[in-house]
Amino acid sequence: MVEAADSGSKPLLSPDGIRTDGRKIDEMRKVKMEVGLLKNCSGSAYIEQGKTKIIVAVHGPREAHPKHLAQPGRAILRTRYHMAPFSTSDRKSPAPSRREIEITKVIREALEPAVMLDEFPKTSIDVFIEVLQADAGTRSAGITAAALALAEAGIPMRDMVAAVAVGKLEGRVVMDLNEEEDEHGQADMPVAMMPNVNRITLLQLNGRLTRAEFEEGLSMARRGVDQLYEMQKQALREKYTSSEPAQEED
Amino acid sequence: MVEAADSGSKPLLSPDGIRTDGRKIDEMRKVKMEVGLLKNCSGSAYIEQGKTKIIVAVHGPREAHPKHLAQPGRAILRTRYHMAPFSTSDRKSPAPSRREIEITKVIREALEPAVMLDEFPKTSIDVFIEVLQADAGTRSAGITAAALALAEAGIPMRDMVAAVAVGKLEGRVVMDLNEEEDEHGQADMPVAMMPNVNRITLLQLNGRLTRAEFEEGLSMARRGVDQLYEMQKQALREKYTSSEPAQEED
Amino acid sequence: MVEAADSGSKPLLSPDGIRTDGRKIDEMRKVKMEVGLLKNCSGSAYIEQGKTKIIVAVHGPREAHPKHLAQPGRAILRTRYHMAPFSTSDRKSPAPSRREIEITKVIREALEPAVMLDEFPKTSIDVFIEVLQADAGTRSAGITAAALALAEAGIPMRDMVAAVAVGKLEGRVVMDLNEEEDEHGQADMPVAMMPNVNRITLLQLNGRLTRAEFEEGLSMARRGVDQLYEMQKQALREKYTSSEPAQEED
Amino acid sequence: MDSVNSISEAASLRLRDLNAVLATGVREDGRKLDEYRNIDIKTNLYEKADGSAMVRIGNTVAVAGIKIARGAPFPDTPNDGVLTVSLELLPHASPDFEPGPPDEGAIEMSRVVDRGLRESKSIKYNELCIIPGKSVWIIYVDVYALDHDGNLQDAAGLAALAAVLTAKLPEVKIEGDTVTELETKRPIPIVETPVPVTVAKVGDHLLVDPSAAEEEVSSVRVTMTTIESGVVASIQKSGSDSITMEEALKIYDLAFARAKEIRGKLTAALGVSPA
Amino acid sequence: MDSVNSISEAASLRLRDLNAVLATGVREDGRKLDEYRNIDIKTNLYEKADGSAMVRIGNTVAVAGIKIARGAPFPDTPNDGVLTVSLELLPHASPDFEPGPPDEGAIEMSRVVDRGLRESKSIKYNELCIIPGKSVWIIYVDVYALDHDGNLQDAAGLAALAAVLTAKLPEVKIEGDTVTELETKRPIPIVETPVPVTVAKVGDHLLVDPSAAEEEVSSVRVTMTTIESGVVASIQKSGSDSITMEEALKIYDLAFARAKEIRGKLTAALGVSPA
Amino acid sequence: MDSVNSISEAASLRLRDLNAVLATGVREDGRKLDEYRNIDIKTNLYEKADGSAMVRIGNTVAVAGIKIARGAPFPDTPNDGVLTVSLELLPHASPDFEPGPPDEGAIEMSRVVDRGLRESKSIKYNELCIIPGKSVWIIYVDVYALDHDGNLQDAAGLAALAAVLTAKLPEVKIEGDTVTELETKRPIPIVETPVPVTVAKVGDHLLVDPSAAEEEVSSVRVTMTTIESGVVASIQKSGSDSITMEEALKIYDLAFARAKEIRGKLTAALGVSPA
Repeated sequence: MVEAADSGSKPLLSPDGIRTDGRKIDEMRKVKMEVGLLKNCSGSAYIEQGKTKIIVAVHGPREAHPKHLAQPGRAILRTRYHMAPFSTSDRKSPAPSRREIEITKVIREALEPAVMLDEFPKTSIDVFIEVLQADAGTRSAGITAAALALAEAGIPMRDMVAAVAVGKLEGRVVMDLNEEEDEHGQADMPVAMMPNVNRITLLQLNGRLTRAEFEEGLSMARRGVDQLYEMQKQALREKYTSSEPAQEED
Repeated sequence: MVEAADSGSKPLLSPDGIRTDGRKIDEMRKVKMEVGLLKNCSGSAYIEQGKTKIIVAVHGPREAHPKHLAQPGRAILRTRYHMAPFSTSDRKSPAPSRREIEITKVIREALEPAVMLDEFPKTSIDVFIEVLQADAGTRSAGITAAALALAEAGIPMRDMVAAVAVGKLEGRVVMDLNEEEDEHGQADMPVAMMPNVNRITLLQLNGRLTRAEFEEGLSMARRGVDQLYEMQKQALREKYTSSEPAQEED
Repeated sequence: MVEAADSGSKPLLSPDGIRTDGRKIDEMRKVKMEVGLLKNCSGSAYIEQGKTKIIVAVHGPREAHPKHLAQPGRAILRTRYHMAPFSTSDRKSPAPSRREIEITKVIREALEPAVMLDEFPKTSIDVFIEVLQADAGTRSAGITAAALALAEAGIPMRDMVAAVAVGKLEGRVVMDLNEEEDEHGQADMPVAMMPNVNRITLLQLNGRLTRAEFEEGLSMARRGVDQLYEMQKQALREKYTSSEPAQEED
Repeated sequence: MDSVNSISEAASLRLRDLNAVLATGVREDGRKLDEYRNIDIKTNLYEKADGSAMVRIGNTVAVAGIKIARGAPFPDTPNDGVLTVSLELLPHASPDFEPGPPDEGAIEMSRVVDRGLRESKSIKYNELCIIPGKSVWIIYVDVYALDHDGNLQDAAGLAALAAVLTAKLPEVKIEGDTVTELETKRPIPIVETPVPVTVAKVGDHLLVDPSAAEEEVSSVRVTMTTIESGVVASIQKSGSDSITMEEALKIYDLAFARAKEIRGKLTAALGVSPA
Repeated sequence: MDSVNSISEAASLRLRDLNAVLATGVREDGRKLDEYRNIDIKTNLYEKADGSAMVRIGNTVAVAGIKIARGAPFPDTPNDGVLTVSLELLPHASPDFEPGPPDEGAIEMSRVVDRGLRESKSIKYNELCIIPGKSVWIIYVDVYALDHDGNLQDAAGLAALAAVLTAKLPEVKIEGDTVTELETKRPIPIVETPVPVTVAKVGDHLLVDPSAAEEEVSSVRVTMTTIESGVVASIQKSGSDSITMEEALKIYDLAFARAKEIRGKLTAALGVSPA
Repeated sequence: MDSVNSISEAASLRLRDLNAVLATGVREDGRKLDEYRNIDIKTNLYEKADGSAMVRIGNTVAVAGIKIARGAPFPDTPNDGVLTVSLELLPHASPDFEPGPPDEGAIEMSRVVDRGLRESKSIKYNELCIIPGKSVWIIYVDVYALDHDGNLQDAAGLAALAAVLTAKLPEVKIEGDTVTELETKRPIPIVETPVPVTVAKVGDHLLVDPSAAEEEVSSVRVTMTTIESGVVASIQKSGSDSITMEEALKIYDLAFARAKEIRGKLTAALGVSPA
């Protein structure tokens, strides 16, 4: 918050393209993924992306509740994106904010194209995304982890889903904003994609991009999604080759 | 609001019976009514009474929702009286106030005697009254417009309903208070009537009236209702003789 | 509230074991019980314990509402503990506080062991406890009165239930705290018991007790429950021998 | 025919029978059509409240408790104290009442109690000012319907009135912006006694102070609050039916006459009357 | 095959038919695929609001009202005014809308309107500061969806924009910490015109400004808000389907072209353009 | 016979079987009746929190995060800091948990955690005072139940305790009424270690640290929080059954013995003990 007052005086990108946390323009933050750490749900995943820390659980397919929500020909997908009161600089009220309600919706719509809902008529598949620490990119990291948790729950999917936010700093398009960059940068564009079928399932933008920057941002997001997809596959492999329960924290 | 402090020093009625907006004691404000301006409902009406501006829509008869509200032998009439946040001097919170909840009830009970609910068993007839600008007399203008919208929706009625508030200024009974008169006057009595069967369907009073003033107020309201009823008939005629869509605003 | 600041300087117990309101260590406050004063419910009771004043009504057994709450093999017991806005030193908001929600639960669980719920399948037995004046010991007095109201409603019970809070003042275990003692004392332990089967149905503690004090507190509560049980029986006798309606207030 | 809108078929059969009985001039409980039930009033029931009253009308009971606190005035009335009335239909009062936030009917009832006290202007709000624009007395009136055998509206209104008439607020010492509450107390400044009386219409008959059984088959009730001089200060028509202008005037006459009697009982019971 | 996730079987039959029709390049209402409906804009409808506008797109109508008040800035932007957008889908607008607190869809819609105005940085928030860190102008924009025949998102966004463009706030005199509002007024400082355009995907086709019938069978909509220079300031993909990168870019091109036309109409209708 | 009140018929059959097994002194998971599961404690997980801890008891997991802020004290304790405990049963933890505001059970659980920390008076609230009557430290403890295999109450209580024991608050410089937070930090002043232990009754048996399967057939649980000296600072009986006075005392003995062991593990894991 201290940076807010004098953000103008501190460039977010050095002349030779180095960001305040030492990353290069197209470099993602350090990412850690783990699958299956929770025992009383159908599937779970934990992700750290920089200082952003998120835990996701999936319950279902199970009887839809309340019953009138059940659809005859397919499962319904329910999501919840929520931030812990201790996840932010100032304590966040536990009541869902309008922002959390919107993100809950766009995350659901980012996952729905991939989940084969017609295989489980009348049921509900519930995805709960809890942000334990927020340092920008929580919706995209939440989607990446949610797809992992769905996979562990054995829900059939057309494709994986992974997501990353690209942004603009000092006129340059960059990969995976951290919180300082998100607050003082010029644009923030989260993008979720299905990596194999090459389709966008979430697309939002806050900020100012020219057409060329928009196009460059989409391409950079595509590269980020590819990197995350490789990590997702690796995390699932580790889960199924290890007999030891995973450790979610060091 | 500025007037509040020195209201004592400014008479609301001149010695020769002229009010601050130039009207005579038994003179109604300028009224404008239009029917059928909204396209995605069963019926609609717009009313301006002085600076009070209200839009009403009717949906139904339609399946009652939630179902347990349905009555075997008749329709239920649902109403909602609500004020837009920008309708008042200070922004109004959009959450329904206790005042709006009470007015919703008395408006419903002002319309119910006229609507032939037993013709549509198990259904719901929904009347939505939105105050876009409030300058006193909103509940009475809302009733007048609601009856028009019900008529356009083709709901059979025993009689029309029209309403006006009478009041007391400087000891005299007067017709159709405006906001300044309502705030600083001595009494405010909204009255709704069915003009042909000559019966009162809404009656409230805030303020101080003697028995004689009460009786005079009822008679004056009766005259106001007659005027409004003529305008209601004219507005419906215009709707059905015109093939052009009505314009709700100049 | 004035006492709070200098509570250290004012002993709650004199060297010869006399409390600030003149009571001895094991002396209960004055208790008054009356049964059957409300006419439009299945059973009712009123209790005064010191300045604590509570009125309880029971409705049922009756159809459980909403229906999905009904249990095939037994009645459900619903309770509500609530404090009147005027019952406390500062006005209490009428919305149920977290404290009231917790007390509602522990009171229900204090009554459930005694009520023969399996005699009334699919029904609901509803116990409403309203604190009209709060001066400590409201949950225990509420339980004592609730058991009376259940008895008047003709609900079969395995045993009566009565409750009292014991506490600790200046290192001594004492009977039935009043508000000043509750606020500035060292411990508060409400206990509900079924007097004939000698079993504890509510047990809570706030404060600091050694094992010996805990044991002594339980024994003192047992003696308090015995006294209250005698008064309960007397109140029920009065109800059924008197043809006059009881007076709930002098 | 208008009157069947909001009442059930069973009730409408009962209404036909009742209408015939009422034509004889006597009600099911033996009262005449314009007769009020017995009223019992007790005050000062709760030491922690700044005022309290319990009113019993037959088997209908309401309780009111008052808490007084200092607070800021409304910006448009900087010299006036504030009155706040809330009402809860306690689940004790009837198998039909559920606990929870007040429904439409309870909100209407509390607002009618509120307007009865407020619109009469019988309370001198300017005498509740402590420091103009900054600090005034706020009077919270919380009313509980405790036992429901009809006409809770009047029971609630009378309980609120009796509680206000017997409540006490502290005298204060003001030094600059510092307000100190003294030990001495004074009554709430109220100069008239606004008494609510409810009249129900059952069939063609106007019934004063309806019982629960009468309310069940009635489709209109009118509550009028009048003061000593005959001035009517608040009216509320409630229910899904209509009345004629003649009925409105007849209700006024009934309400004023009954209020006069009730005012006498109130003064006798409380040993106080407005200043 | 992805596109049937969230639409019913009936709708999916309708979608098959419609897809064939759209292949001819003409929509059910006669429009071309990239054609916007007629737009009608009125402003200054409500004297008590500090700004207001009604926008009609075909038979879709939205109204926006603005109230301006002084208040404290957010701690992290002590020199900036505050913009607050709320949106209600009035039950008037459609048989499918129920009164009550906004649901997920209405919240998303209002946040997209909000970001369209905010993220473009077209409003000079620092010129809404009165006393740094203490007092700023708060601009409440309340939007009502009044009649729903599709594309409420754009109608709401344009109504909000037109209301902001024509709203007035008082000049002030500042002496120490005392702020006096003067009689003279000035416009909200806005230097660009961020115009939202929504494109729906129906089958394989991109349809500009979808009607209600088209929305029913569409499973993705994208709203892009662009300014004069071609900069896109806000994007929202909504709906349970996916798009390709090529479609994203094509939507940008459609949105920018249509926004240019709409901006012309807006300037003509309002007689104002950003400072 | 009392014990069947609130458990289903299936559960009551399971209870009969389990009762026989427990008579042998061994539980389904191999533990002795008075044996606690393995406990794992991690702290300082979240840099943005002022303190945090994760506690695992078998497959039960709870997380606690602490935020510390300056605020006003309660009027009746002007010299004391404030502790605020909230608890959410995350839907992650069990298929039976729904998101939304806490229900009765979650509220009870959070209040038991709160009283365990508060009523022991182990935290020196007066050392959390900054300016008497004006400014004190407010300690928000937010607890999440993350994985539910029984005895969430103890997991939540231990996570809250471990978070408090390792949390840090800033030193301050006070000049007049101006408070400046310094870079240096100090621990929350806590002088004892109040440890909660829950004992469930299943049939005639008292089981320490019940698993989810055991809780399902148990109709009473008692949580006792004890400190080093053996003083019990908080008790909560939960569930629709009764206990004898002898059982109450036996539960105290079990709780004190297990708390002593847990206190050792806590000190070892955290490398801290109360000042």
